[in-house]
Amino acid sequence: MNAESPLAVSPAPLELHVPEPAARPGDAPDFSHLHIPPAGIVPRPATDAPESSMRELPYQLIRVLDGQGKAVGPWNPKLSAERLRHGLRTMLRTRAFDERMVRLQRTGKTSFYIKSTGEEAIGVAQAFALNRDDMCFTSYRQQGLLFARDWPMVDLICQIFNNRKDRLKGRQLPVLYSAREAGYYSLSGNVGSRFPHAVGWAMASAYKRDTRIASAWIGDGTSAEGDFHYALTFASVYHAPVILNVVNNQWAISTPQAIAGGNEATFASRALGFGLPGLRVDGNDFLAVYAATEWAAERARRNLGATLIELYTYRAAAHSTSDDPSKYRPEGEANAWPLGDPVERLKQHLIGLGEWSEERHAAVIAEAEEEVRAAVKEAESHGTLHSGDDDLESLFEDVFETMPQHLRDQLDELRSIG
Amino acid sequence: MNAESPLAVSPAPLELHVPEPAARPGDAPDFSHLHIPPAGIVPRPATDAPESSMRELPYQLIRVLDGQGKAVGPWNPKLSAERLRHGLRTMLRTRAFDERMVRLQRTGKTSFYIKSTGEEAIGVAQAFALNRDDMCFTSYRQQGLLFARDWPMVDLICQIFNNRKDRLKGRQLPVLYSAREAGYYSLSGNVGSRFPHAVGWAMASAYKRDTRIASAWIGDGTSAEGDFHYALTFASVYHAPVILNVVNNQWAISTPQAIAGGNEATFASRALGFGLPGLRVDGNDFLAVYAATEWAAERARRNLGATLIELYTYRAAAHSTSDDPSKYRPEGEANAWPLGDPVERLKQHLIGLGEWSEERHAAVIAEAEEEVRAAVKEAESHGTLHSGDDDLESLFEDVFETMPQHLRDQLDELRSIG
Amino acid sequence: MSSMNMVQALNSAMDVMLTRDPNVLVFGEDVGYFGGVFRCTAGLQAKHGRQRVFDAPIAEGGIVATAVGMGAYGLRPVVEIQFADYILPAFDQLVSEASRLRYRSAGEFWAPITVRSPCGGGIHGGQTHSQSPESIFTHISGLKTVMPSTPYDAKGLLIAAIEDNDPVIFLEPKRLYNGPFDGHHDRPLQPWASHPAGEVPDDYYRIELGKASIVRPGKACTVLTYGTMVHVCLAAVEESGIDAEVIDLRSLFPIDVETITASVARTGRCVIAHEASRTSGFGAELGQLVQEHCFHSLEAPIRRVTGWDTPYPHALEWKYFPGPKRVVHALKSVMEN
Amino acid sequence: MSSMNMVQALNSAMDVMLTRDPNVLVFGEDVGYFGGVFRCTAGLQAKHGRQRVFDAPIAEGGIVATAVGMGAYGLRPVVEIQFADYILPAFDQLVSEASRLRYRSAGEFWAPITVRSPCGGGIHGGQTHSQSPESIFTHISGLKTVMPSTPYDAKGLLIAAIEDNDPVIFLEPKRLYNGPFDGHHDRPLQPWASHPAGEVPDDYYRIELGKASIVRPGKACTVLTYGTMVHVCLAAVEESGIDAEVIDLRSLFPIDVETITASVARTGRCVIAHEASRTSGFGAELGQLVQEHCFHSLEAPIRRVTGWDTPYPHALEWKYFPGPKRVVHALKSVMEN
Ligand SMILES: Cc1ncc(C[n+]2csc(CCOP(=O)(O)OP(=O)(O)O)c2C)c(N)n1
Ligand SMILES: Cc1ncc(C[n+]2csc(CCOP(=O)(O)OP(=O)(O)O)c2C)c(N)n1
Ligand SMILES: [Mg+2]
Ligand SMILES: [Mg+2]
Repeated sequence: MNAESPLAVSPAPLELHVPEPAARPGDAPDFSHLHIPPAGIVPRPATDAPESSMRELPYQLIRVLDGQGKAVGPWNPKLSAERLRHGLRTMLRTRAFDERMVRLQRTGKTSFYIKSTGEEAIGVAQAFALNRDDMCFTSYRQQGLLFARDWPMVDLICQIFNNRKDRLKGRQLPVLYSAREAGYYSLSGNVGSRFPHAVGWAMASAYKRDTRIASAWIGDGTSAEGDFHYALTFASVYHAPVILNVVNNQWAISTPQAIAGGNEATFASRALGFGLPGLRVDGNDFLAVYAATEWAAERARRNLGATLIELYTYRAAAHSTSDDPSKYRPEGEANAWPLGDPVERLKQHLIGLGEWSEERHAAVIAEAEEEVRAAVKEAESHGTLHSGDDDLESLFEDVFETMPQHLRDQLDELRSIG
Repeated sequence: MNAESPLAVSPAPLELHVPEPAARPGDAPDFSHLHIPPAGIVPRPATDAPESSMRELPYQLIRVLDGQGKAVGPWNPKLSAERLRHGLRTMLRTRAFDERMVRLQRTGKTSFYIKSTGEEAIGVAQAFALNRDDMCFTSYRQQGLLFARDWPMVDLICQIFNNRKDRLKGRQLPVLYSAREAGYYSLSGNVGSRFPHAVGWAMASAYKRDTRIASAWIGDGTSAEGDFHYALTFASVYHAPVILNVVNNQWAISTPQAIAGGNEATFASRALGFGLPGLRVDGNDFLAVYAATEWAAERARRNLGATLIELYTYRAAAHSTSDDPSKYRPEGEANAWPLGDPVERLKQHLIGLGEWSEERHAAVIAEAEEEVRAAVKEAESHGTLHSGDDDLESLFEDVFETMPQHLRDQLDELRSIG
Repeated sequence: MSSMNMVQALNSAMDVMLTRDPNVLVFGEDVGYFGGVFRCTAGLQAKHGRQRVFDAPIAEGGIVATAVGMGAYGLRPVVEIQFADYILPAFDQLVSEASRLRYRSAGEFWAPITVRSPCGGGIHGGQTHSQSPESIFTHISGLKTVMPSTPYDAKGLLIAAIEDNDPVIFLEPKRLYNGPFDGHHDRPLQPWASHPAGEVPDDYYRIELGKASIVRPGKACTVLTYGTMVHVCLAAVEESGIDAEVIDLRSLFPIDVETITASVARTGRCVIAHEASRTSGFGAELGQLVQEHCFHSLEAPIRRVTGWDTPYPHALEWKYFPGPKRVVHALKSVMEN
Repeated sequence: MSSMNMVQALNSAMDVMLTRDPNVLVFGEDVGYFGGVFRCTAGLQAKHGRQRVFDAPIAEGGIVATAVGMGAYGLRPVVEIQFADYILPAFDQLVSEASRLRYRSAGEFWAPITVRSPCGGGIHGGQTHSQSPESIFTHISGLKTVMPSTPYDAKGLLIAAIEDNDPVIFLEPKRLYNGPFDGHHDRPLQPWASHPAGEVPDDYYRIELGKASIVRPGKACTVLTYGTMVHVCLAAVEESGIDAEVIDLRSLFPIDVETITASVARTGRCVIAHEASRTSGFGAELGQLVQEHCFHSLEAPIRRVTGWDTPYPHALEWKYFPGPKRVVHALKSVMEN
């Protein structure tokens, strides 16, 4: 057909490209390919700036805290010292909770847990930038949000223990919380499938002329699901008041972000094809995360539509307690992460401001550990995993609003046969 | 939570945005909002240029034929007059075929047909820019490709008639062709679901160190399906040698392209989030379509990966013979389309070159009509719809490679009971 | 009361609910300005406004997903999937989300959504405009599945589905949109106007989900069926001269076990008819259910009359469709034993 | 011959096929460098190279879709879906594409793909790591569905599935990966090393799809089962003291009707056991099939022992799981009649 086309003449054979991360076990951690720009250099457009004026943002990296822990540049949200201390305290509480839960899992008190280590700024700072009644459609790694919203630790531990006081009646794997009162939407084991629910919820809020907005989180790996595409499409078409966050923590279990396309483009740039602003943010910088979220929330609340935020971070812990990252990534990769640790960075900032000290820090950690310990104790008083007390009826409730006859029959079967 | 955030103070209520097209029945057609840049102004990068240097392309419109029908600018593929005439003839054959099939449908000789009127440059010019053994994963509106590859009209009509010579054994709705020898992949009624097959096929070609590439087509409306996202993701990650085309013909049945996000961004810009080049092309400009496809094919064949092409055009006919567009769009919209008609524009170009005339044009139309007439006649000699000859066995064949026992039993049941 | 075909009855149900409940909204592909490819939503956007009845992107998974999110907010979305064949891209959202939300959140969130979709063949639609996927939904705990066979039932059941606080798959046998098709495709179309169930109240009424309807009482055997096949079976019963009881299930889940078992206990014989493919079709569940409950009353094997275990072919549509001949044959065969 | 658990047997099947056939390739989430979350592909990338065994994006629909495209090209992709619960986003690709491609193109294109996925509960995985979706696949014309219950069968069936020119859903009961679990979760784990079917040839062999295996001959009644429940039923039969014949179907589709009906014709009684939910589970089809073929031999109603019609709960996993007690009860009840 294309006799005139130059390449019709014996081209070289094709070859299948399969990307790999820069380092694997046995190698030294290698982040030399990452380009980390200095803090403070990315301009902050007005929230009603036209999308066409913001197309560079997805390729930049919004950073506020510089190497010395100073807050610089137009994205500095200028939070009060009181708010900053509250943020730091909340991250520390989150971290203390995570640490303790993993230890409980090791002792068999629960079957499963997922830590957010290294990503605490995300759940916490984003919760700070939202209103408490904005609905959050999280993945399993934004537990900081619940602590920021002062949700009782005991309640979470009861879910993790699947005990008598578990509001989810033992039905869910640990950490797949639901807390409507905290604006925390029901989680499921399937990744990604709640991401477009946030858009529907936000559309409903707009439909009802409400003022509440929605926010949703998805992992770098999970962005490959169709649900991600649905969410962006519907958010774009109907100008849904929603914040769509991609938490790029470099890994999806053992799979590097390259397998989700991360070597080819930033995840923030997925926004461009939908005419949405795409912000790429240093996810370990509490101030930057807060500022970007506040900006996106303002857009949403002013009925200017959705924003996609890529939170650039690193999953410092194992994927879950079922995972062993030494099998697939080099030792010490978390420590080599060029954007540091969110807790350390905010601490440094506050100390630089003269608003914090090593002593206060140590005291808050001790306090947080004590808080968790007390919560565990209280939760344990309501039972731990497999501690009996089987409420057989609850197995059949809530499948439907009212229990249909065939489920009553099956409950009878279970009761009489076992 | 955000006591410091300005918008916590009584924001105005949200409102749900539902986009509408500029004109509806009763209105005058209105394309005044479209920005149509002049031909020849878009630069043509080298096929191995870095993606980061090509990020303006999705927002431009590659056009070669100017208002006077002259070929201008760096995208001019400089085709020989012979090739251009062949292209024009093939578009005219496609159009003659479409016209005749719709008339046959009206007389009840077939139940269904789909025209490509106004979009003929796409199937035809793109086939010209590909090798004959490149595999094409089309939608139902690129029949021009089959004529460009000299696939026998009789064969297509036998499928449309579901007659004795229908190679698809009457199993498929008319126009859902399959023609492996023509590099034309099996169609299905589901929209979009073959789009990622093209990527898998291209990955296989690369895996086998073959030199063949794949090309896939999807409609503006269908780009909202998850399959579109899968295709872009896998093509991006594995550098698949594939061309991914979005045919933006402004409508999806009665639904304007705005409902697929077309008012928010160009479909070509979907490429950006995957680090792929995105070309936006005047789909009614044979030369521009050829040039863009040739460029993308060269990239794919040089193992440089995939390209997304948005073909900007207008669906001049009804969606299908089951559709009545006067119910949802203004009369005369096709004629008002600012990019004209692909046949007229190539004709004007050839006449300008002194390589064509009104007389030759009329003669080729007459020839094409005669060719179709003869093909219909021959196809009719093999039967038309509902002309009996039921091959009951064929109903049960090809469900599996070999017919399992339960299907033999069901065949017996059908034979004995009816 | 008005004479309505099934399309008009469905339209009326949505109209009534849009009027009564500001939390009801309707969206789907082509349902807005145009009113749907089968015209079921014609006029609703003009009457209720663009925010309440609108077009959706061609993304069935996205349609169901956003509906679930709206449901969680407190709305009652009614979505249309253009053909039941195209529900499948939304299958994960229906199974993993809509049907599981209430259980996993212990009642904190739920998805009171209605998913309407035309199903079944007999309109020369070929493989992908003819399928009847109901059986796979009945396997999913947390979903309800409904299929009406008349305009009267369609409106009453759709209103009940919209008001239901659980997700409902509402399948509309498209071959019945315009008339009560009895399977004789070579005879002239019967309009609904000449059928008593084509008389439909203009206002609100509901038919409880989970109640079957005995559309023809009889003593000799029981025919369990739904959708288009209700009319095919009625015709076949007349042709066979066998005094069969024909039960229109209307709701596959919840299923009206009492009506079914009471009938088979009386007749001792049972034929099950559906248009969907046989293997693991809903007839399998019905057969096993009847067998479990009525084993000692059964005088003959339960017979299934179904579509074949093949895709729905285009040209040989009527060889695939389980028409009256096959039903008559099954009736005779259960009577012989 | 080596002693292998089921994971090793599956690994060996893929290793053998990667070695024999350059058109075989393996991909899926985490299957490359890491070797899969259940380690089924451990070592295969290191041995066969990154182009032949690699990680895929988290997009089950995309995994199956690209596999279909590769199949159309002429490859034999073997893909892993990390948990059977996550097959659903790929359901449309399996139903509308993989299973229909050959038929609609009249044999021009086909999809010789194998979709492996761990299914079933008993590992404390909660609602979305425990489901058994087999029944919905058996309703789809054009798909084959297989579920092994031993390492020996797993390897032979997987090789047959990979060589098959039709799409095969290959479900692996994950609770059996490490040992033949009999349902007594409070007793110590049995390793495969102590089970005869844990002895597995190192080289190529195949077990034809569509052949059931009588794992315990008996005269009093027939037990139809597959996957984990094979071992549960065997244990229950011993406990009950009833001389039941236990049939491991191995392949749900194609189904070995002869072996099933010959057995029930002999025993006159039948229990069906599966872990999936009851309503419209594969037990429905099995029950109706037996009833159609063996009506006159049946001396008691066919009983189903299944998971409940609820999601798979986390804490009450063992109240959901259809353990030996329930099987014994069903055996006794069919013997009473
Ligand atoms: C639909 C679905 N597919 C696959 C899985 C298995 N799975 C659980 S978590 C996970 C990785 C997710 O990675 P990412 O999205 O990057 O989030 P992260 O864990 O890094 O926060 C996978 C594959 C799942 N739970 N659901
Ligand atoms: C999965 C699926 N959903 C819906 C449909 C119904 N349908 C057929 S064509 C069409 C419109 C497609 O529009 P577009 O993608 O713009 O292509 P065009 O017809 O304009 O070429 C729709 C909604 C379908 N065939 N398949
Ligand atoms: Mg990740
Ligand atoms: Mg279109």
